[in-house]
Amino acid sequence: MTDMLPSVEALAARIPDGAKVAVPPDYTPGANALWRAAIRRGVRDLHLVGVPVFGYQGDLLIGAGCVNTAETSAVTLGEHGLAPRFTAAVKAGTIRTMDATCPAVHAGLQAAERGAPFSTMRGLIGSDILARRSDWKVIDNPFGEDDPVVAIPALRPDFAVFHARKADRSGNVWVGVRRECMLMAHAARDTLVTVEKIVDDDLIADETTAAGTIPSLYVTALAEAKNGAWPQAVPGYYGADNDHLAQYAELARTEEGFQRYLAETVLGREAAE
Amino acid sequence: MTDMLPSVEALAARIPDGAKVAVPPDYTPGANALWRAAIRRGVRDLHLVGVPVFGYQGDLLIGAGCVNTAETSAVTLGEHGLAPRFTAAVKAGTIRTMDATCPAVHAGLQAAERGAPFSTMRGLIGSDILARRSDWKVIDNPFGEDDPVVAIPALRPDFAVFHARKADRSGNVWVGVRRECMLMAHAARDTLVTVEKIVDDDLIADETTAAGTIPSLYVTALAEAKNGAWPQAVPGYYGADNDHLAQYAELARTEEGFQRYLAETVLGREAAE
Amino acid sequence: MSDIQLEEILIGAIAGMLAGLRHVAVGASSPVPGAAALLARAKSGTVPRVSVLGSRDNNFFTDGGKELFDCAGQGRIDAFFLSGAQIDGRANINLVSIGDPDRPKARFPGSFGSGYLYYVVPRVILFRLEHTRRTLVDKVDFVSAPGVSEPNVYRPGGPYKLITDRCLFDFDKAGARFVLESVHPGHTVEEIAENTGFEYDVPASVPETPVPDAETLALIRGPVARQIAEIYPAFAERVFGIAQAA
Amino acid sequence: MSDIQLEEILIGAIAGMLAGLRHVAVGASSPVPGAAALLARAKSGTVPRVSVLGSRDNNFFTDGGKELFDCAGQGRIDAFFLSGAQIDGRANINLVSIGDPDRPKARFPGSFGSGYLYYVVPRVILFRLEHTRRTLVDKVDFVSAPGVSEPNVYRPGGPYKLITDRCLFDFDKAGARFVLESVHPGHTVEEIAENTGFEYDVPASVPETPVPDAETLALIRGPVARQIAEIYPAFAERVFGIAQAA
Repeated sequence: MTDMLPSVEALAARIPDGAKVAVPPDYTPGANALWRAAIRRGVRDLHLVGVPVFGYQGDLLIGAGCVNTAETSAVTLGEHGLAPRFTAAVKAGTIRTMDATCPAVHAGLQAAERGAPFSTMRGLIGSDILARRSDWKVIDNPFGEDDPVVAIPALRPDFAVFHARKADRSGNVWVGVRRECMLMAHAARDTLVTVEKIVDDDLIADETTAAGTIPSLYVTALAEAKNGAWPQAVPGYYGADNDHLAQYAELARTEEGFQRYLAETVLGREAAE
Repeated sequence: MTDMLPSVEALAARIPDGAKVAVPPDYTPGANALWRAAIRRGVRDLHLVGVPVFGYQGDLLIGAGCVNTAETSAVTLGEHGLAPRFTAAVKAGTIRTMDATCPAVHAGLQAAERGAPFSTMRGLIGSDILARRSDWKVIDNPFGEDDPVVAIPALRPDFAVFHARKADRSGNVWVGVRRECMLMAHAARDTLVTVEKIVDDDLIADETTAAGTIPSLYVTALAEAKNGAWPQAVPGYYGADNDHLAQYAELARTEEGFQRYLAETVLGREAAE
Repeated sequence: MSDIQLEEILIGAIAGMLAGLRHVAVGASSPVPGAAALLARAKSGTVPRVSVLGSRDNNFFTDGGKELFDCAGQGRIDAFFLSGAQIDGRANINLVSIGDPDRPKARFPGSFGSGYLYYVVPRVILFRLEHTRRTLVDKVDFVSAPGVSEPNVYRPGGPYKLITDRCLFDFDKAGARFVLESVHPGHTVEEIAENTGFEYDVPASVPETPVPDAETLALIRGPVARQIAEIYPAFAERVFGIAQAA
Repeated sequence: MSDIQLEEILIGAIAGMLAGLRHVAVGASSPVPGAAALLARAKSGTVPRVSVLGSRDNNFFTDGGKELFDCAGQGRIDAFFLSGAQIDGRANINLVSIGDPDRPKARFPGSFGSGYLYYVVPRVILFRLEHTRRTLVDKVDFVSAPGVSEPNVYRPGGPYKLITDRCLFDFDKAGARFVLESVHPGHTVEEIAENTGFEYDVPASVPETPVPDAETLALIRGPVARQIAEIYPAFAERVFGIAQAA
């Protein structure tokens, strides 16, 4: 059922302009090789959903002009500081932000996962996050008395896109405790995944691996991409390339620096991927 | 944090009369040794919640007079047919039934897991399940127009009780893909678990096992109970004792037969457990 | 063809209802629907995925008991099977009780997932092997799930066919009525009328339910029988003579 | 005692706020609160569980990114730490932007989980190492989460203390105001007034924030420093002189 594709270029070709795409935070491997391919292809007008935040991969896409909306609880490069292209784009008014708070993103995805019209959640009332989200509503808790509660509508991305450690030949993808990837895959219409390696074992047949595996039913297309999360970490395979990320954070502080980074690291990298 | 108890009797002593207890369906191992101990202790007035249904363990408890409410989507002995003590008790009016449908049970537990006041779900409208559940409400979907949707309040059991394959010495419990046990443990105030064996490895330290592990934070107390799910199956350890279950289904068709079963299998089994 | 068994006819007929679908799920205790789904997969490759609850080889879920329902809610399940202790002429199903539910004359296991799946799965196939006035009634005593809903109720799914040991009904959603589609070999239109407690439409000409051709029969008795034996050993032994593993 | 560093005073003071709790969670990029939680655990055994996001050794969650928030919603987290680019006198926090949020003068990462955790965690400790009129303001430009809520709003949690590089404030929930609790060694009550942009209460006598005793200091510089180095190697090197692993 899962399309096994030969390259990240082939995967990137699946993402049309204007798609609503869910991506993981930087502590979960991002599909950076795929995103570099998408930038080379020139994808435009993405609506990025951070689950519940995003970092390097989103900042890169914003800097490259691929994003029109950032729906997320935060954008951060972690120890490397503020996400410079996101910050610049917000200040320049060139992207729309839909600020959230982490559990609201999960609540929306869980409503989509369940096929429910919305989730309810505590918190948020009296915040400017809520005041600026006209797509969220305050309703009365029918089980309480004078008890307002926030309703978060189902958040169904067109695509969930992430990198994982391994998949089998049927397209089952092991994510271990990085369970936000499973939630994203359940909630999204389509899921595109890159993996460090494709293994011969059936990941579902053994319950020990099955417990951390997204069944291929939810995985639309998949490609092997060794070092596919670089410069982010893939636990058990490689650590984050912190020197590179620090260099990114420095260069991306200016448009010129970012363009140099883009030319060297993304546009000039095609042969390597 | 988890209390490591020496016996199922010590675990059973934690369950007070009148407790609301969530139990798994028969395809997930039930804590039958613990329930036999609870029956010997004479626990009364339990409110049993089937997640989303229950079978042998609940029928046994109902027959032994320990249950006043059955909140569940079904009660079945599977290939061994109707649950005879449940059926008899409902016909005699000696227990209260709160009939549900499977995803409504999950929806209520997920609301409790999330700390949300309620979940919404499709379906149910026009059914007698809904008509008879005054604790559920139909509300307007604020994101639709003339779009009724069912609100299921958070279902927070006092206890989640089940059997699992292994735990480590910190009280982390491996349930593999039997993820309903994790949902129950997150949703319940306290969780009591029996396991086939306690292992020396740290189940959280290795991500492969962590992916199927309930952290000890959610596990109030635990005891090793070899064959603790008997006569139900524990995958990887033993199959269901189908001869015994068939005999149960036959004997439990009458009150006299059930009392004989109880005397032989439950009250007379103390020394063995 | 006299050696063809009723179960084989039903398996063949149901498999035909599943052609072209992407994902068919089958509940526990459903050997004939399970075999039909496996046959549909074996025949055409057009049903790439079959989920059989209780199966080891045909159950890929990894998110606990809720995943089947979530999956259906996401629109990823195209067909499912339901039954009823009673089924009425508007396709209401009753899996709960006869008489007053608080002091019932008969009590059944319960509604399981029907109060949700009947609403959201596009093709729900009703399956009832006892076709009598006791089971197919004018009005069910308890509605586990209604056959039709008011226009404002979210209802992408619902009843598609009703198959019994005597015949096959189509369900006319607009009219909220069953229509006799075919009669199994050895049964008659008159016999159906005598044994059905609800009103339904009868076209001028009612064909016989087709029996599986030789190739299909070979599939049913070969790979499908072997696969279903993993899940339903007693059924496989009775119908196909496959000895149960010790 | 001149060799005691500010971070060590803060770690000691915060650890005192955590005594007797069952479970303290610490967000990413919070080395001082993380060390304080580890110290509280090391000191007394009264905080049996510390969850540090981003840690390998002190993060036991197995249900994905949502589990921290679910856990808090279940009432299983007793204390958490939040900060703010701006914090105002009613304990409103701003993690988003300065000026019009659509064309801001400054933009920060975002609210993270504050729009939920500030409401449901009983003891939220506000932590801000830059104590100036720029950060501690009369009114925040953007409310990521309010310090207090209307009486009908579900709010079991909220602000407990505010600790800065100059002093410690207590938060008076009823009055919705901060109260100066202690001033760190080397700082003065007058200096706090000069550098704070919001109004707050000052008791007749304001003590000095206690510095850790020798035993506590040994714990901070020994096991706590070693544990925090796993998560925050750069911090551990700068403050405790622990060399980073190659």
